[in-house]
Amino acid sequence: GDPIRTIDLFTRPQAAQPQEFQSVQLIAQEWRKLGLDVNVRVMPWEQMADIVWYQRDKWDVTAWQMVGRPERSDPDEIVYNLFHSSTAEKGYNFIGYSNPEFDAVAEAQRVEIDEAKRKQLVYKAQEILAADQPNMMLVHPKSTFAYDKTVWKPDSVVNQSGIGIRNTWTFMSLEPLGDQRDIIVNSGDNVQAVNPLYISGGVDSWVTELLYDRLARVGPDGLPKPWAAESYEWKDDKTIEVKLRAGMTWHDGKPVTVEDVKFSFDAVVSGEAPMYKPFATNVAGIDIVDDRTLVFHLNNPAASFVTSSLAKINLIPKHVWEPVLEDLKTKEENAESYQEDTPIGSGPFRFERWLTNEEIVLSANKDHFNAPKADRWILRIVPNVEAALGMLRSGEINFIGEFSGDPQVLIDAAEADGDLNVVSTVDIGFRYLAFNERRAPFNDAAFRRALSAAVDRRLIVKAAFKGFAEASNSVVSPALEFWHDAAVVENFKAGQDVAKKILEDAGYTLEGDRLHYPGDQKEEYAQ
Amino acid sequence: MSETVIARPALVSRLFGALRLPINDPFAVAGLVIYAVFVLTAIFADQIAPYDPTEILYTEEFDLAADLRPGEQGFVLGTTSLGRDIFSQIVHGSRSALLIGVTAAFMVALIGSIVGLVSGYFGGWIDALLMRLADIAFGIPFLPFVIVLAAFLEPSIWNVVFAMALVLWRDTGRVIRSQVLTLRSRGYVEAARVAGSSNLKIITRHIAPNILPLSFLYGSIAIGWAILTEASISFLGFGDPSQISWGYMLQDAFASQALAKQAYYWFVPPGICIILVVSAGFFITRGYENILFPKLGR
Amino acid sequence: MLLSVRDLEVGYKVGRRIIHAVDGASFDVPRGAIVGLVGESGCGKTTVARALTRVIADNALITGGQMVFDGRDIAALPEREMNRLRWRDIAFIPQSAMNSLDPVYTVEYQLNEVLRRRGGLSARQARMRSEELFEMVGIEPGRLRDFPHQFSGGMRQRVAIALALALNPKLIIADEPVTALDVIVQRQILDQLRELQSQLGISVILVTHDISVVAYVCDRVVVMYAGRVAEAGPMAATITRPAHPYTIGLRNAFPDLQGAADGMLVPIEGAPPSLVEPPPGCRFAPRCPFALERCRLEVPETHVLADGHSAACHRSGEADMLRAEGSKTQTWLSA
Amino acid sequence: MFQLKAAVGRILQLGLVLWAVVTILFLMFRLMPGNPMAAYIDPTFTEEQQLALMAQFGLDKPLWEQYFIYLANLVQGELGQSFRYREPVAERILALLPNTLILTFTSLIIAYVFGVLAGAYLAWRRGSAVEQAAIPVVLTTRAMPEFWLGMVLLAIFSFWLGWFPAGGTRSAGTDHGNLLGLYTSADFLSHLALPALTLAIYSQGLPLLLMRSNMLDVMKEDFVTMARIKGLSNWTVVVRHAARNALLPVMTSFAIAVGYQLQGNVVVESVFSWPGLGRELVNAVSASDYPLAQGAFLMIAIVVILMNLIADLLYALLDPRVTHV
Amino acid sequence: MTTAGKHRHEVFVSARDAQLHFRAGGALAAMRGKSRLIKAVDGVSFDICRGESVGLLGESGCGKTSMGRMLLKLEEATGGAVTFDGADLNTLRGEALRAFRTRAQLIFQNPFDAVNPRFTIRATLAEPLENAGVPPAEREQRIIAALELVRLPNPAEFLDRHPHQLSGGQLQRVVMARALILQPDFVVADEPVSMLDVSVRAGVLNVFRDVRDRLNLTAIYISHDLALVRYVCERTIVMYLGRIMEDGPTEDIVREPLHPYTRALVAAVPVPHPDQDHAPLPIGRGAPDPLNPPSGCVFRDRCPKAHARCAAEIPVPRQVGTRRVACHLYDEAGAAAPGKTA
Ligand SMILES: Nc1ncnc2c1ncn2[C@@H]1O[C@H](COP(=O)(O)OP(=O)(O)OP(=O)(O)O)[C@@H](O)[C@H]1O
Ligand SMILES: Nc1ncnc2c1ncn2[C@@H]1O[C@H](COP(=O)(O)OP(=O)(O)OP(=O)(O)O)[C@@H](O)[C@H]1O
Ligand SMILES: NC(=[NH2+])NCCC[C@H](N)C(=O)O
Ligand SMILES: [Mg+2]
Ligand SMILES: [Mg+2]
Repeated sequence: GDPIRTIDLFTRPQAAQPQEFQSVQLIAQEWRKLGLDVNVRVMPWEQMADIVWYQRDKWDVTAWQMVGRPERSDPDEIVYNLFHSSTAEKGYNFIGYSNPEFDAVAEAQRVEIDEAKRKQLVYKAQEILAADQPNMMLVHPKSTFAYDKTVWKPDSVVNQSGIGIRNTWTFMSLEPLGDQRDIIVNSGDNVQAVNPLYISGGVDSWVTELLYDRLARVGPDGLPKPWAAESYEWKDDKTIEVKLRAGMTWHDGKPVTVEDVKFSFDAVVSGEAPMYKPFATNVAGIDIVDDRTLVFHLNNPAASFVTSSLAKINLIPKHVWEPVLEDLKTKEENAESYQEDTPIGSGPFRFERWLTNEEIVLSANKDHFNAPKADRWILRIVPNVEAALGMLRSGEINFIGEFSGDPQVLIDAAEADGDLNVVSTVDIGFRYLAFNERRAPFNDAAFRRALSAAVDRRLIVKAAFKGFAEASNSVVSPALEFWHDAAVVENFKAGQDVAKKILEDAGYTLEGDRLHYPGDQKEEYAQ
Repeated sequence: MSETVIARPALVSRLFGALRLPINDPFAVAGLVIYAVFVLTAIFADQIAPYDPTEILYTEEFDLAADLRPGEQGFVLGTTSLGRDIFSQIVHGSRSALLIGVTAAFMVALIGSIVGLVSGYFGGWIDALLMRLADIAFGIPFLPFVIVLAAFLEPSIWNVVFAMALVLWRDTGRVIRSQVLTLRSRGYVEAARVAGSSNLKIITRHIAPNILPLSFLYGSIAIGWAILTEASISFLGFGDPSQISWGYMLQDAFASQALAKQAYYWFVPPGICIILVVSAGFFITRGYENILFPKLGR
Repeated sequence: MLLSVRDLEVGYKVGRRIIHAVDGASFDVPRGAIVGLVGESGCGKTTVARALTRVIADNALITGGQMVFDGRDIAALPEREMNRLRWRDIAFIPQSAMNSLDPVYTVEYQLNEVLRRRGGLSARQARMRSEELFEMVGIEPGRLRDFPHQFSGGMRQRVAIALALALNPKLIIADEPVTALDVIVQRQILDQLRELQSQLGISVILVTHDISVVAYVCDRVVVMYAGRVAEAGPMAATITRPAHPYTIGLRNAFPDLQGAADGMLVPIEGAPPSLVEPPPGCRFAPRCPFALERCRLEVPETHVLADGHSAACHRSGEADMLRAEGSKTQTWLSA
Repeated sequence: MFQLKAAVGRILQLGLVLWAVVTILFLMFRLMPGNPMAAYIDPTFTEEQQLALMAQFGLDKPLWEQYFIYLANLVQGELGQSFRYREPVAERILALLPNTLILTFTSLIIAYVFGVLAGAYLAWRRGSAVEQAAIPVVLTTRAMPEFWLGMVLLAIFSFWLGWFPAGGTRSAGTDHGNLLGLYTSADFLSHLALPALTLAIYSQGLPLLLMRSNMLDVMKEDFVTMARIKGLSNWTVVVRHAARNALLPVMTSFAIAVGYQLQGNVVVESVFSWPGLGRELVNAVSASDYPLAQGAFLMIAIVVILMNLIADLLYALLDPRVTHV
Repeated sequence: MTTAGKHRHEVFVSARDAQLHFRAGGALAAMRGKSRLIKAVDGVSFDICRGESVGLLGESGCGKTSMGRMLLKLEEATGGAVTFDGADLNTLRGEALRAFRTRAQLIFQNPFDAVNPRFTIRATLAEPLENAGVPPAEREQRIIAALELVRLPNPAEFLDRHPHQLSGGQLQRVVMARALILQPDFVVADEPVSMLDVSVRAGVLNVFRDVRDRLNLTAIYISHDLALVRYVCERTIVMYLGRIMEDGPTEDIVREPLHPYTRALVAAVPVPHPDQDHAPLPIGRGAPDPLNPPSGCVFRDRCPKAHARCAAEIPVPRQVGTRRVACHLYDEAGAAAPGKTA
């Protein structure tokens, strides 16, 4: 057939994503050995997203990332949204993967409330994906954080499975050892908004999780547990009863009521909070039973409901938001553009002050049922990693909330310093290369398998992630021990010869140095 | 042709004469020498550099050859965190520097000179138009402009050149225009008009040679600007990683925390190269400092 | 004598060469007289004038001679002493008043500066004196607050004169004070200068290249050529009965509005000699129609012709013949 | 009267330049291929949601209409809504501008005070060994990439010596009441020190070299010679006459330098985590937040243009020879 | 109209109410109506006959240079008409303009400025020849001829020299040679000797007179030095603030100036004689301000004889004897004939 065109491979800039960038360089180097012409194109995420999401037939391969959010502790979101054919046209399945067999498994696991059975379905899904290689899974990175152990009692640090030590649990439980009672955390990114109805930047969620309570929270073990709800109970596979914790108050002193809870879920689907809407669309209705009890009726059975809805929707005070939402209904803007001067939640921390692009100060809510031991939680915006490390050592910050640099540097620094503790945790999230299945040759599973096999993941782990990652062949992280199918990773064979063999078997030919399509297949996408 | 009986001095020395290069000044000579060294390095980069600057290298044990100190495993200046040879990058960086520097200088000098010549010589509405354009160009903050361009276009070292060509002719243009204004009323220019010379002839024969040193001067300042700008753009992450430049190297070093790793061998050499090349330009122009700092300091 | 200059030598260092701009010049300035210093461009007039203030170019050096001013040799005076002398005793009027006035200060400020810092006057006294000075030079005192650029060329020159007069100096050195001006303004300034000088009894050295100007205002004249004094004497005598061929030639080359309408102007062919390596003998010899072999070899001495009139020419004894021959056009064309 | 009219004319001209810059900016951002909001629309959004979002930012209208709306809003001081922060651009910019200005002015004032003094000194000591050594050093400071210098200073003075904090405008969680309280606090000043020093080191070269060469020129002027002939003291001659005149262009270059510095800040703000306009611009550009990027760019352009005007006015003010603007 | 020409009375160059106004302040100021008008030449009329040489006299800034440049079409007249050999300069374009450029030439004031320092003398002189399409082979010979014409000794020696290697007098002759090399009919000399040393001036002036006679040039000689004008020109036009004050035979003007301004001008010229008139000038102090000229007669604010009428009415030039005078003193023709007002 024709020679295969030059493959465009997208990555974000090195400055923003050094590991991704390095991985792509390595991969490109390996692929070239197969006889492919690879062109690495570097662009900021926003530009990349524009093409990948909205010009779905215009790209070949892109490096991509799924970040580890607590609600992703349930495999449903990843398994279904990313690969179900129904989301191929508009939704998250931007790679255009379509496999009826997989669709069936993905649909089945959603509604299966029996955990053991569901586990089998999730395993099956992982196996299908491993065989099809719609994505080239690279690694589950390890999130590496550090804190000053002379300031915070090491025992009081909570390492949340798949998330790491920078989590709400830690911030609530950190126990000061001396006079410094403020948790000072860094972030490289600016805070975009502090808004319970808007899913904005990643950093923003650190703040909202502390300010707002949810009915449930994903616990340190990765499983949801009751939070603002004293308890919840499945009445049947479409009904769940929730009992609100007694004595909770909003930061302005007013009591938290079941009305507020119902309002919070209604607000999300009101059309004023498009980002949150998907997390509550399955709710058909909420009945208030008494002043502590509510019943949620679902449209469809949903195994992940507690994790992705109860543990996701922020509880907001009706007396604050009702007039706001009323007002917004008449306007072009929605609630996502609305920024309260002083956000009012019921969470373990209260909002104090926000200095644009510099810091956010929260103070401990001593009235909370799980009141923090620290006095304040201060987020500092430090775009320069080097400076963040310097600040940690000088005490300007005492908790590394984000470290985009080389983790080894952090470990070395901790060693040199003696006052620092560094903790690495395998992430729920993962890095991968997405193949555009809409376009030849990526519509050929064999070709994808070959490309995937061409790169030994250990190389990526070692060279790009400096060892701070776990090689992966599954979208379900080993951090989610219960769901993770270790076999698909173990059975994955990689190496140039493996790749070449697959290609050969599939009929691809090497003419000169250049890989050609099998048979008389024509190149359709050459520019 | 009886006019050409006497031998003319060689073209090169005539050009140097025309540019009034201050070759007596020791600094200027130092500057020229630095330029010469870098130009040679750039030309013979492939021969000098032991590796491809973007190639990911492995050690003898087939580990990634990352973060090696100078001398280790035979890497003269060590390797980067991504396993590239620093020395080869430095050598190849001179190419980008030269390419960016020289083209930017050329564009700035060329466009600025043409604008200045046309505006100053013809005056009237042409002048008014061009000077209004210059005002607008003066209103455009340069670095932000480059950043925006770099974000819009594919990352490439040419963005800097392009932006400089779009914006930075203004300085050269204005200064040359005012120079042309005084030249235009010089007796010999007037004399050429009385003698029936065409505008083109007057501009090329009588005026342009006089502003050549100024163009050259602004050109050499532009070299510095271009290299520094490219470095800043790279630092901010809008650079082109496939084209190794010193600015990119610095960015790479800082992003990879060379500072914390105390990898001085990594971030010092490109810094020094930039400083050397940029100051070489300044050293040369120092000879012209009166032209360099006319009454308004831009 | 207020000032006696003897064998003054001033050189400029340019690279490794020395320009002997003034090379043994001698002349006198009597008290209360206006002495014209004339000569071709580059003959060293300004150099002499500046040497008298001892504020000379960075690369200049006074290498010899005396300048006895009021009994003291300026050339040998320590800098502190000299500085005390400046402006109080010796004032200066430069050629271009525009450039000599500081553009960022009002003229009042500049007068004050001299009056108070150098003259020790109080603010009140200084103001009164400023007004007085402005009236003296014929400018409305109301304009004291103006900046230099707000004055016309002639007025600026008057301001410069007022500045020079501020401390009642004994000697004013005026370096081509009217060259840049129009005939009418020039005449007015010269009238003014003459009037003030005679009123105040000041001595003036007036540097110019225009014999007419000298003839109009000067009492004495010193003619310089290539760094040396060619001829010096009372104005009338020197102009009507020049004894040095250069002066004679200069006279011929000058148009005369009162002269015959068809009178021919006669140039002195050639150009002044290089001051780096001046010719060994008389410096005018290469252009002199009367030059003898001796003139090219021997430096002529200064011969006194009459009371206060002297010329540095080997043939000054034959002055009458020189004048007669020199007035003929033919003499100069054949040179 | 004449002055006033001329000033009005100058301002009109300024408006024209500003309009041109605004237009260039608008076109630059709008003529980009692709949906400007792509990065902000989640693929899970329904069609209506996406359209609603576009409508919210006025992106559903034809380009020319957007342009006129943009202009009309600008005239009212409306810079639009940031895509990323979903808040009025003007608000964000106003929150950051003071930080940027204070950094700019502090560093430039340091640079100019030092540069002018050192420049005058070097002119006075012309040809001496000090001068011979100083000039290349000064030229070298201008050749250093600012971020490089900043990182090196950061490493030395903050990481190694621990004399200064590594970033931000104040210690975590401190509250100084109002802006004045903040800007006069020792805490703020210690945070300001390193970034200001970095910029100052880079900027001092211009006033220094400018002052020096002006001094050398002015020293050759007749009025300086005259001041000597007047027997004025050396101090009076050098300071009152030479330096005073040499200072004029340096002063006006200050205004222009403010404009230039403002753009150079971008890099230093990133190094020292300084919450300023430059960093915001870079963020906005890389996040395709066009309204914000446009606003920040425009704000910098306005300051640049304004500073050019001030330079002109300053010159007219300081130099009595210039009678009209 | 009489002109005291000894040559054919054929009008060669003429100005009719010619004006040259400059806007000070640039294009933008003009757009705002803010510019101020400098009337460098403001309504002058005269005729110059073929072969005549006319001196243009007046103090600095009165518009002499502007007038000369206008006559050479280096500036376009902003009003009135200037004709050259019957052709209106304002409408001269293309080929006719080129022809004009070979026929009318300018001799510059400052020889050091008038030749390109980068050019050799040969290149300087070759430029007009090139433009006129003279074949290269002929050029050398014509260059030599031109230099001989201006009496530069050993012309061949100078050809490869650069201007700085020549003395001022030599250079001024080169400038003159360049003006004459195309054998023009009309030459404007703008203060050609004012930058030269006294001792060499005379030589250049003599060459000028000589060449003018030999080539039968029509010449305009601009100067503020009456003595020089007298040496070169038989007729003199006296200007003040862009207007003609007096116009007539030079000798008559020197002997008996009529206009009060001319009178002051003549009286102000110093002469190289010890005994000369030291009487104060019959003229007020102050300088003419081209931006704010007085109403009526532009000279009235300095004129000792100014009366009410001078402020009200612009005097028109009238024939008074051999001359034309623009002064209200001579309003009734002949009332103040020469001699009566002296
Ligand atoms: N600073 C200087 N360095 C070198 N040479 C100088 C300097 N100043 C003057 N000269 C030279 O010294 C000589 C005398 O110059 P000076 O200025 O005294 O002449 P002048 O008689 O005043 O001439 P002019 O009439 O042109 O003013 C000239 O040859 C001049 O070129
Ligand atoms: N290009 C110009 N733009 C504006 N004003 C001008 C221009 N050229 C001349 N002027 C003005 O016109 C007036 C006449 O100038 P012009 O040069 O003709 O005078 P001039 O008699 O030749 O003077 P000078 O004797 O000083 O050479 C002056 O006020 C001058 O400032
Ligand atoms: N840097 C980013 N903005 N990354 C976004 C990752 C987007 C992806 N949809 C996720 O939620 O995981
Ligand atoms: Mg002199
Ligand atoms: Mg003139």
